[in-house]
Amino acid sequence: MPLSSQEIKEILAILEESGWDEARLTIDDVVLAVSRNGGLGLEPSASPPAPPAPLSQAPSPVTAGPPPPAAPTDAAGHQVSAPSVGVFWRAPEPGAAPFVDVGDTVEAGQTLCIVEVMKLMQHVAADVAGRITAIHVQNAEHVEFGTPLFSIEPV
Amino acid sequence: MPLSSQEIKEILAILEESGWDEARLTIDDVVLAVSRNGGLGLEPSASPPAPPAPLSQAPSPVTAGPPPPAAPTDAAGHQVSAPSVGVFWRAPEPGAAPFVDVGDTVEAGQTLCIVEVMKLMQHVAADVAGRITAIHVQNAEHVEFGTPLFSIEPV
Amino acid sequence: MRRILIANRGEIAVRVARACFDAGLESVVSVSAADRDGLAALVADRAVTIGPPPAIESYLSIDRVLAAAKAADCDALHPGYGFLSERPELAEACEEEGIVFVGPPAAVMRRAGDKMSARAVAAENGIPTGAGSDGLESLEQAVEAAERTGYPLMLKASAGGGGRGMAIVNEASDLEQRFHSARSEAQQAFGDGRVYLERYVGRARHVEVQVLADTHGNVIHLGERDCSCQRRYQKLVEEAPAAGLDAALAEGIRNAAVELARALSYVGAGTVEFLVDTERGDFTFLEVNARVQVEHPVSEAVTGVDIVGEQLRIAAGERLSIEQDEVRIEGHAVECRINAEDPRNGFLPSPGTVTRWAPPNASRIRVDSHVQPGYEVSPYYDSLLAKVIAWGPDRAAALQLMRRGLDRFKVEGVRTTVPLLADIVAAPAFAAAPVTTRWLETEFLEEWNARPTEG
Amino acid sequence: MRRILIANRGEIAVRVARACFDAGLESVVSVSAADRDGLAALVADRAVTIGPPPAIESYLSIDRVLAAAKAADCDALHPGYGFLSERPELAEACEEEGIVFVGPPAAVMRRAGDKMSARAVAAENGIPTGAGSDGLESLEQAVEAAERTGYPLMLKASAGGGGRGMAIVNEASDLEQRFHSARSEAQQAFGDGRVYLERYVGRARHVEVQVLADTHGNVIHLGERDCSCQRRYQKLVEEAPAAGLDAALAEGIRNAAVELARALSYVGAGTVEFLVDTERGDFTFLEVNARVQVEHPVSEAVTGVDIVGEQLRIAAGERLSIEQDEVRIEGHAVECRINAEDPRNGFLPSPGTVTRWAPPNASRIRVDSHVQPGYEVSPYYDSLLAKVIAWGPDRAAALQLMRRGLDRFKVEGVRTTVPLLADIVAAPAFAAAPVTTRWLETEFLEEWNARPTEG
Repeated sequence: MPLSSQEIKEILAILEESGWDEARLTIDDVVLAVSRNGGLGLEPSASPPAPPAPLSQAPSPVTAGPPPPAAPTDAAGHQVSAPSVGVFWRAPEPGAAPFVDVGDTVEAGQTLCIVEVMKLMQHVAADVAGRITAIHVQNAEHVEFGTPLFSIEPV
Repeated sequence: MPLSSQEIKEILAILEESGWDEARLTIDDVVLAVSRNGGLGLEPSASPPAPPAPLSQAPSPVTAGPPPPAAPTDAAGHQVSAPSVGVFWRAPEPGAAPFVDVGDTVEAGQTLCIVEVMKLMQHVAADVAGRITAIHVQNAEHVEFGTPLFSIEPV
Repeated sequence: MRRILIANRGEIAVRVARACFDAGLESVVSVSAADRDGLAALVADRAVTIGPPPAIESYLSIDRVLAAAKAADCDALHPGYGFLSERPELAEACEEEGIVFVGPPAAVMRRAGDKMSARAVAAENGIPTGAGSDGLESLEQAVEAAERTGYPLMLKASAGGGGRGMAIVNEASDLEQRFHSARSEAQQAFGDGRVYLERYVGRARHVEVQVLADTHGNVIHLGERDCSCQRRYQKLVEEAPAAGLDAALAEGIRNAAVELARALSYVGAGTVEFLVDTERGDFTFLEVNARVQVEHPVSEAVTGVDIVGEQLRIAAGERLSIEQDEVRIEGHAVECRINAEDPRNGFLPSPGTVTRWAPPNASRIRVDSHVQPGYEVSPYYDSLLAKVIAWGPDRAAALQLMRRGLDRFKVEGVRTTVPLLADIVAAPAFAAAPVTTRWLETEFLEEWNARPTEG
Repeated sequence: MRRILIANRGEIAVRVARACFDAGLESVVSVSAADRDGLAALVADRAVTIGPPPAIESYLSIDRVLAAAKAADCDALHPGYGFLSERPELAEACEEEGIVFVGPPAAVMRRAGDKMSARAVAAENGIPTGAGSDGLESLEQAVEAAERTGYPLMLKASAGGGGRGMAIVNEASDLEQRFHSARSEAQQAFGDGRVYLERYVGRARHVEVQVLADTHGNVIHLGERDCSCQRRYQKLVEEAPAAGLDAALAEGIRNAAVELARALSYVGAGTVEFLVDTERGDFTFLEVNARVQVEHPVSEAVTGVDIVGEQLRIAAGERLSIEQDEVRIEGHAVECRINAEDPRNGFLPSPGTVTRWAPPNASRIRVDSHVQPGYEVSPYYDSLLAKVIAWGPDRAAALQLMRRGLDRFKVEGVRTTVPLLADIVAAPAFAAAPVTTRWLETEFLEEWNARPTEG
C-alpha cells in the first residue's frame, strides 16, 4: 500500500484547487479518479475493446488543420498527435533544419512538423505554448491518425 | 485490507466537502466510488448483457434448502425466489389449506411453499420475518431457478 | 499480389478479409478512429487508422487510403462497395502508385459508370435501353424528348444513383418544374447536373445480372438477381434467381449483360441492372455497377462461386476459376439487409450500443456481419448491421427458412429492420408472386404500418 | 419429435441448437444462472434456468434437467457430452417420463459404458482387447495377472475415464503401491473401486472410430480419428483420418468398431476407441463412448455427414440418411481445442472476462463456440472456449491452414491455449509423422516450455 489516507487527502486537496475537470492518478495498485461537471470518459471504456491509442478529449485545438489532432494530457505532458495517416517530416524540406527540437520552446500555432499524405503537405502546429519534451517518431516514418508525435510541457 | 473503516470515513468526508461530482478510489481489492447529481456511469458496466432477472445479492439465507433462494430486496419488499426449476405448490397436499396467504405474518424459517422437482418436494422457507405482501406465482405453475415467489415486508 | 489494402469498413471489409485469407493473401484494413477496434480490424492482419470518424476525412479520402496502402506496403487495394469503390480517380491513383486496383481499370469504370455512355454502348449493341433520351441540355430538349417518349416518364441523373436526381413525371404540365429540380438535385448530389429521361414503367421488376470478366477475355454471368423489394430505391430483400421470369426473357437478360460487358471491355466483377416490364414482358438496360455489390452472396449461394475470390484472381491476372458452361444455378437464395433503423418510425437510424447479438445459427443460413456484442452503431456511416442469406432447394423453402431464422435473430440495444423483414418474407403476396418495385412502399408498408405493434 | 431439451452448456449446446434448427425442431436449453445470458440461451428457442451455477445443482441434476423438459413441454432430450450424457439413469428417467432420449437406451449404455463388460463383448467377437485382466479383486489377483501380462503394464479404473484411477507400473516392485492407490482413486472418483490391468504400450496412438447406428439395424462408420496429441489424457488436437495408418490396419479398426456396435445392439452416435501399437502395427480395443464427442466435427469435415443431425434422425426413429458405401472420406481435417488455460503456467485455468474475441474467418475453417466479447469464463465449468476445425485437401494443407488461422485468432481478457496449439501444428515432428500419445508431454512440451516467451 503505497499511500496513506493522509496522503490521499492531501492529493485530493491539491487536485481540487487545480483547474482540472477530471483527474486520474495511478500509483501501483492504487487508482484515484475524480471528475466534475459530468463524468467524461474517466473510467475505462465501458465497452470491451479499449482504444489502443489516446483519443481526443482536449479542448478543440484552434491551430490545427482540418482534422483535429488528438491531444490528450498525460503523464508525459500535453501531446500533439498525427492528424492523418501519412509520413512524418521534421523539416520543411530534405536537408533543412528541423522545425523544432527537444528542449525548444514553442508558441501556440507554431509549426512542429509536416505529415505528408500522398504529396499533400499538412503542417501540424502546436495547440499550446510550451517546451518540447519529447519527439515520439523518427523523421520519414509512417504515422497513423492519432499517433503521438510531440510531448509539450505547457508554460 | 489496506484502509481502516476510520480512514474510509475520513476520505468520504473529505470527498463530500469537496467540489467533485464523481470520485473513484481503488486500493487493491477495495473500490470506493461516489457520485452526486445522478449516477454518471462511474462504475464500468461489467459486461454487455444485463441479467434479465435479479440474482442473489442478499445475505446468505440461513433457512433455505441446499440451493440458496435468490432474495433481493426491491421496491416490492424482500423477495423469496425459487431455489430450483420445478412446480410451485402453495399447500402441503392437494385440497389442503395453503401454507401462507397475502397478509399473513411469517417467522424466519417458516415454510412458505413447496417447489417440486420430479417428485422431490423442496420446502421453501422465509429467510426473514415479516408480512407476506404478494404471491407472484399461481399454484401448480412451473417456476425456474430465481423466479420470484413471495414478497415479504420485513418487520 | 501479396498484401491487400481493404479500403472499406463494416461487413464488406470483413468479407474481403476472409477472401484474402482464403486466397493466402495478407490483408490490411484502413479504418477511421471509430472503427479501430471493430471486427474488420481484428480479422484483418493489420489495421491502419487513417483519420477521424467522418468519412470525408477517412473512407472517402483517396489520399489517405493510398497513404495507408503505402505505409503498410500493400501491393493491391480492394475498395469494397460504396465509398470510393466507383471513383475512377482511385483506380488511376493506384495505377500511378503501382498498386493493383481490385476492380475495372479507370477508363472502363468511366465508360461503364456513366449512365449515358453505358446506355449508348448498350444501344449500339442492340440491347434495349427503353424509349429514352440523350443528356438533356435544356427544357426545350426535354419537352421534345418527352413528346417522343410519351407519359408517364422518368427523369434520372446521368451521374447518379440511389434515387437522387430522379423524378416521375406524370403529365406534360409537370415537366418544367420536375426538370429543373432534378437538375439541381443532380448537381448538388453528384457535381454533375446532366439528366436524361426514359419511359416510366409502373409495374416493374429490378433484375440484375452478376458478371465476371478476367483479363484474358473470359466473360461469364452467374445468373440474375431480383431486387424489386425496395423502399426509396434502397434494396431490402434480394433473391437469386429471379422467380417466375419467363425462361427466354431470363436468357435474353443474361446474354445482354455478358454482351454489354464484352462491349465495354469490362474487367472484374460487375452487375448489369435491368428493368423488367412485367406487363409487356420485356426488359430495358438501366446501368452498370462496376464493383462487388451488397447482394452478391445470393449469387454465391446458388452457384457456389466465390465472387470476391474471383475478384482477387482477376486482379492477380489469373483466369476465372470457372467457365460459363460449368455454372449451375441450384436452388434459391434470399438475402435480407439488417439495418439499425426503426421501421416503425420512418426508418429513422437507430444509433447506440448493440448489447445482445445472436444472429441465426443454421447450416443453410449465412450471416455476413461486422457486429459483435458491444458494437457501437455510429452515426457517421450507413446503418447496415448484417446480411442474412438463406438457401433452400426452392423459393418457398428459402423464404420459410429466412422467416424462421429472422424470428430467432436476437438483437438488443438498437432498433433494427429484423421484424419488418420477417413480416415481408412471410407475406402471402411476397411468397405468391414476384413483386414489383413499388409493392413494398405502396402496398405492403401501408398495411404493415397499420398493424398493431407488439412490444 | 417436436421440441428438444438441450441438457448441456457451452459450445455443444450451441451446436445442438443449430442441429435442431436445421431439422425444423424447436430447442430449449436448460441453463444454470451463470449461463442465463449465454449464447446457447440466445440461439435456442427458449432457456429454462434450472439452478445456481454449481453443476451439481444444475447441469448434473437429473431431476432438474427433467423438470425443465417438463416445464417447457419437451418431447426429447439431448444430453451433449460430459455432464449427464453417459448416465444410464438419465436415459431411464427419460423413458419413464415419455421423453425421447437422444442417445442409446439405458441398457445399451450400461453394457457399452462399463469398460470391462465392453471388453468382454469385444473379446467374444474376436476383437483384440490386449493382454489384460478381468476386474481385480485383490492384490494376489493383480500379481498373478501382472505375471501373465508382463511389464510394463497399466492399471485402469473399470468405471473410469479422464485418467483418474490410471497408473503405469514399470516393474513388479511397484505393483502393490500402485494397485492400492489406483483402487482408492477409482473409488473416490467414480464410487467404484474396480480396476483391471493391461499391457502398457509405450509408443501408442489413440485412434477412434465414429459409428452411427439407427433403430432399423443399420450400423455405419465415418472412418477414424487420431487423438494422440494429449496432455494428461486430455485431447488437444484431433484429426481425421488417422494419418499414415496402414490401409489394412485402418480397415481392421473400422470393421472392428462396426462389429462391436452390432454386438452391443448399439443405437445412436458413438465412438469406439482403440490403442494402436505403432511398433507392432496392431490395435487393441479400449472403450466405447456412448455419446457425441468433442471432436466429432473432424469426421463431419471429411465425410460431409452431420453427426448431430443423424443423432436426431435416429432418436426420431428414422433411418440413417446415408449408407456405408456412400461414405467418402475426402481430404483431411484437424481440430484444436481452445481452452481458457495458461499453457505457460501449468495449464492453470484462466477465468475472467473475454474482452476481445475474433476467431479466424475463413471458408475452410469452422469455429464451434459459445463465446462472444463480454463472455465470462466461469470457474464452475470446464475451460473449453472454442473448437477450431480446419479442412484441407491433405494433412499438410490442413495443418498449414490451422496454423494461419490460429495466428490470426485474437482473444483478450483471458489466457488461452491458442499460442501453444499454433506451435504444435507447426512443429516439424508433428507435421512429419503421426505422433504417439506421449509425444506432447514428454517431447514437445519440455522443449516448448524452455522457449523464450513473447509478450
